[in-house]
Amino acid sequence: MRPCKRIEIVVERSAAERLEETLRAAGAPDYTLLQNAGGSGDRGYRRADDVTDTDENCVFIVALEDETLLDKIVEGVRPLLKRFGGMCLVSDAHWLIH
Amino acid sequence: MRPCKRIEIVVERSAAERLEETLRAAGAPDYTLLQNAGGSGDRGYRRADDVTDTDENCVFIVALEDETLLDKIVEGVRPLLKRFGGMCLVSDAHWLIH
Amino acid sequence: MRPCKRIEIVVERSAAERLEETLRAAGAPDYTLLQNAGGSGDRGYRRADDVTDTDENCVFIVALEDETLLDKIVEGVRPLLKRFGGMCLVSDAHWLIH
Amino acid sequence: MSGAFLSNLTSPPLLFFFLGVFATFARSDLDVPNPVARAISLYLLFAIGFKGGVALSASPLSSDVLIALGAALLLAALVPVYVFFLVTRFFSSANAAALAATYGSISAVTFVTATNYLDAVGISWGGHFVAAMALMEAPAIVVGLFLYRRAGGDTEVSADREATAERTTIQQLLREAFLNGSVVLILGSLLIGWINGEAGMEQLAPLVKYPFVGMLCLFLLDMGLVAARRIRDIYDPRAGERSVSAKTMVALALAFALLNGSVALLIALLAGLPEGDALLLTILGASASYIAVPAAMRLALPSANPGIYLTMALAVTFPFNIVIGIPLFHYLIRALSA
Amino acid sequence: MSGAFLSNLTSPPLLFFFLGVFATFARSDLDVPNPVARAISLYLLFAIGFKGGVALSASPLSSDVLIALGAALLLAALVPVYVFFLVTRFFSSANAAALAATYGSISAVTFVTATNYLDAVGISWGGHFVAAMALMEAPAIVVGLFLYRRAGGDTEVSADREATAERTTIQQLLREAFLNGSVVLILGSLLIGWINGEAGMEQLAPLVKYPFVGMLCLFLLDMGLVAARRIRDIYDPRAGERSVSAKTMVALALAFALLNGSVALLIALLAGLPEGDALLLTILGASASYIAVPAAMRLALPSANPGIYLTMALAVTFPFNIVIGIPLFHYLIRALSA
Amino acid sequence: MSGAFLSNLTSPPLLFFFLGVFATFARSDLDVPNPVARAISLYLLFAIGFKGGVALSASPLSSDVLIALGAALLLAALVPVYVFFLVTRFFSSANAAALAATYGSISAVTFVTATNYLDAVGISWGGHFVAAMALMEAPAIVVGLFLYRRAGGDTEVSADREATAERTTIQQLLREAFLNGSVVLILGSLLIGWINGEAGMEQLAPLVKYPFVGMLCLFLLDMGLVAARRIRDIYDPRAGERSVSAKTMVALALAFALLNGSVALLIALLAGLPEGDALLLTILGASASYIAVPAAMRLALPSANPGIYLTMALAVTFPFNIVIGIPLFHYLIRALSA
Ligand SMILES: Nc1ncnc2c1ncn2[C@@H]1O[C@H](COP(=O)(O)O)[C@@H](O)[C@H]1O
Ligand SMILES: Nc1ncnc2c1ncn2[C@@H]1O[C@H](COP(=O)(O)O)[C@@H](O)[C@H]1O
Ligand SMILES: Nc1ncnc2c1ncn2[C@@H]1O[C@H](COP(=O)(O)O)[C@@H](O)[C@H]1O
Ligand code: NA
Ligand code: NA
Ligand code: NA
Repeated sequence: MRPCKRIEIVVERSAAERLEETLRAAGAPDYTLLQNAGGSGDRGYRRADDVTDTDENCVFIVALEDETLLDKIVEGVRPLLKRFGGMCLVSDAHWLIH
Repeated sequence: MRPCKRIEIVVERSAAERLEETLRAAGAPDYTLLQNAGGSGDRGYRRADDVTDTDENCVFIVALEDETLLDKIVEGVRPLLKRFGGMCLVSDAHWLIH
Repeated sequence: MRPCKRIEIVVERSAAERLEETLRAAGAPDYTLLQNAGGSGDRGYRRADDVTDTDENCVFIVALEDETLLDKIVEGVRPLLKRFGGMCLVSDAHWLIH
Repeated sequence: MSGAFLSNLTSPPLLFFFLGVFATFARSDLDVPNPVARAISLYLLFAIGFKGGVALSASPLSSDVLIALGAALLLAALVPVYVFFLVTRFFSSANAAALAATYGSISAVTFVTATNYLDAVGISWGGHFVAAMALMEAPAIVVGLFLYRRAGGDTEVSADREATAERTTIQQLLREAFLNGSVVLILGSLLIGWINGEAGMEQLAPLVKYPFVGMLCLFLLDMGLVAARRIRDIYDPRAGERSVSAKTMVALALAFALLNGSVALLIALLAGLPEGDALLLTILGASASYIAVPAAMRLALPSANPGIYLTMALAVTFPFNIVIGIPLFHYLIRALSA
Repeated sequence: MSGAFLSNLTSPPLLFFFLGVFATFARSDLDVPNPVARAISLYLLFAIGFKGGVALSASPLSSDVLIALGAALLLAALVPVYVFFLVTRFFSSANAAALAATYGSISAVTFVTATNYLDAVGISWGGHFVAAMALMEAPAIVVGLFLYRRAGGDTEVSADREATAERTTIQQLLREAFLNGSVVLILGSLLIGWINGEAGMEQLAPLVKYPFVGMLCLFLLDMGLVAARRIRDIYDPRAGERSVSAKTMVALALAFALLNGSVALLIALLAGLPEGDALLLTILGASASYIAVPAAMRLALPSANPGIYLTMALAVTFPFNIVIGIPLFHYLIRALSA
Repeated sequence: MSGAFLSNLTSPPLLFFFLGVFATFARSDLDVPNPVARAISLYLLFAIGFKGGVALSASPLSSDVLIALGAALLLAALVPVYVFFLVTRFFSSANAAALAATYGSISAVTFVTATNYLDAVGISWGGHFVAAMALMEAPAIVVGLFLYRRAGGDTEVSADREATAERTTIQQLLREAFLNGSVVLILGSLLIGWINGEAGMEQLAPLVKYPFVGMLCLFLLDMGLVAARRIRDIYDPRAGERSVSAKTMVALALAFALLNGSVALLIALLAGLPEGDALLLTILGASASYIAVPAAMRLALPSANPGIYLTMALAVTFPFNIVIGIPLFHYLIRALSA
């Protein structure tokens, strides 16, 4: 198992495609995506059970082995979060290499 | 990026609203909520694909910058877990400030 | 709160049942399961919004107190990931005992 | 008897239920997505409610209605009491209370299947029984919890109190029970159907009336899948630590269907209900709740084990009622009222 | 007036809307799963589009059609302009622009409810108004953003530019607006209905025509749940930091429904539209978008607060229009055209 | 020819398919929620199965039925063999086997669209072809894997063995294939329709018969969205590392539709099937599986690349068949049987 960074990004649905491109551009194209998340933050309450589909978050999970990419990702993600809100957490993990 | 605690709480759907209040009361109103989770634990198997909707878990993710709140949250969450079962994990992470 | 390992495994839907058995066999029957995840990896793009339901990932979250089980789990999971692809991350966490 | 019995067995809804059971035991991956299953059950409540309301609007509110509702409430209050005392020897008082509530309450789909059976054999039934059904969902929950507290469950409850800042008081629970989603939808649709009457039915029939049997087929297909899964789970190593044996659970689930059905049948005859209504009251008595009550129990009695009460209601009592119970009780009613 | 008003109030769709509102305020757990709600709204757009297309195929494309479309576009361009200037005093220019777009655009379900009202009272309406509705969804978005930039929102936008590599240019936005999912589905279904005409309707009527009212009931049930939740949220401590008071929001939302409706009514009369069409244009003016526009605003004006524009459109303007607006404007049209 | 061809092109189902394709390429956000898409496909299988069963109950089981089923099985066993050998030069043996299984199996929606085409042009077809379709879903999977192992895929498989404790033995696979959810639902509904006959149809027609075309429209709308997305993915940089060029994939997918269709047509003529049945067998041959087979391949041949076999079946062969294949083969059948 190799040490890696676990990046967890929460953005609203409408920014998901954009985040995906940002990740690819930063050289980290791989991710796992959980859709239909709700939540609560500075921009208030998100229910994710509305007819109006604007109230939904997505959670991206990225495992990053090459930690040198981290800064690039962070710099790409920051403006997105500034603009759309959301959250980005980075933590240490170990990756089971198969 | 500032150090923070990442709290991950799994409770069953029927306790979600209550947990939300607990978090707010503890001064940590922000969270991300993943619904429609299944699982398996002391209380057995949860399928989350039933007509009877009682078999479903929720996953709350809370990023907590002010670590002094942690104890308060934990004390609020513990009775809920005692009562409804579930799980609460706390780990270290770094929060991308935007 | 006791120290524990947080194991996060992403596999495609069709391997979920198998992974579940692997976990039980390894003596870690408890998990939380998030279905209907999408993602992108070596095997390309997974949309999880298709009529064909083969394009879907699952995320297993396992909190493991008895770290001696870790190797057993890892050895059980590795062939699955080899075969079906996916990802397994292990990180340190603290478990709120209730 | 055997005639009605067979034609029930081979009716499309029943056959689709069997198809679901077969698919599960054959380990087929046939599956109805969860939101779809919920949508169909919303549809069934919406449709049966509206149909009942329209039927009610046709006949002036007579004393029959009050008698029927009275009989229903009596039944809902009576059943949980004896169920509780009958099972306390087998189960913890929490599980006993949960079972009392489960069997005191009703299964809307069993009721719907019974109305469909009556329509098929051409026997009329009173729209007010839809109201009776809705009224029977909640009371047993309250009775069950009352018995539980009397039996010394208080400590746990006061513990709750602290833990959850008084959130589960009896009043609160009553509200939760009577405002349960399905109760609100049924009674609401009933009221709306009653207000709009035949004119309303003309507008909604293409949705609430004509496709009804077909939707019931789809829902019973899913119920077959779900019930069979739970049956399988009982005999699953994973369920090894279960406190009671599978045999006990199955036996009790069948016994309660028969016992409660018989009690209801007696009440129906004493109340002098006509054939169709008598069958509906009987099947309401025999049926057990696997949606409203478990949801409430999770909140009020989390120490009770859904693997017991939910499984008994869903995997044993429900199939028994729709397959054997309905024609059997119909036969008895005919025999006794003859 | 009060006759039509009452019969509208007690029509099944409205009553189901009230049922949803009641369920929320009574804190019932009644809920329509999200994918199901979206499916029903897809159905309504598909059905109304196809119906409109078939109606259109019956009558040859005359100048009336062009007049109607012209009036609709005029309305969609006019409303956001004055809305923007009326609200800049209360709101940041971002919020003002979002409100302008919201009220300049339309609510398909309000339109559908109005057509259902007309069918119920037996007044004919032109299928081309379905096209008019679809055409009105997008323009206000562009107008709103234009006003926003004129008002000096540029910095934020150029910031966008860097942040997102030119992704939200005006052209891009136009595309996003006109290719919005519901617009595409409505216009597509309209075209297909128009191509297939009555023959096509014969094939699809059992899905797009007969169950229509029933589906509308189910959707309005959900809209009642959703609208009431948002109303509750306004008065929720959690929403404490909101920049404007609940009172202001409610007052403005009602004022705009009445003002925009009146402007539309005027245009309808000047254009000499027949009774049914006049009501449709009026209600399109009075209605506000809570699906297409919020989705676009999230992308183009994330600094605008959905808690304001989405809540006003969904929780106040929408209920007002379907409950009071439709019969009220119908009454006015009759009075004025008499 | 061109007449039938055009009227097929402009039929509502096809036009909604094009609408879906257009929406995707225009980058509209039009989307059908996943559980809803699955619900509609469950509906189509349920409806076609029941319809076929009822049709079957009308005509006594004759030798025609056996001939048809025999021809279908022959086809399902023959196609994968030559497909495998034709493609091994382009692909790894794993991918070759997956393609063999994919094209040997069938697409239920293509079949349904063909029945709808026949109903539209007023040509009768045999209900037993629904059974034939169901029977053709699974065999190709087994043939494909057999060929794969013969071609020396064993090592990988024995690797499986260890990795998964013998879980994917041939027997196991057969079971998985024949008990695949859609097979069970189709055959189950067929059986139930056959048991209940016309009487059953009277009850279920408002769900399984009348709204059928409309539901097919909605499903093809979604298929259009999905197929176009995959087409786009082929030409997507992300897919850069793909082992075969997009051109090769498209060419092969078209070639197989034509070749397999022609083989099936030949068999149909030799078996002397009537016009409608001949078209159904032909289209079953020409169609490829994008649900059952990919699901099985993921388990049995995870080293095969769905980006190849799934994309070819879903994004190229399926659209070709419903748009051009059906009327084209119909034309050929007429020409040849004349
Ligand atoms: N402290 C937090 N912990 C977990 N999730 C958060 C937190 N803050 C924000 N989020 C998520 O990010 C979304 C947008 O946040 P915001 O832009 O602050 O409204 C929220 O709806 C939450 O899902
Ligand atoms: N060790 C664990 N790892 C991950 N999830 C768990 C664990 N234990 C419990 N859970 C989750 O918490 C839910 C309730 O747990 P329990 O109360 O133990 O039945 C389970 O259904 C799981 O989703
Ligand atoms: N680096 C990564 N970070 C997050 N998720 C990943 C990563 N690599 C793979 N995955 C997940 O695992 C699934 C299968 O991976 P693969 O076998 O590499 O295609 C992908 O669809 C993703 O959901
Ligand atoms: Na009962
Ligand atoms: Na408007
Ligand atoms: Na084929």
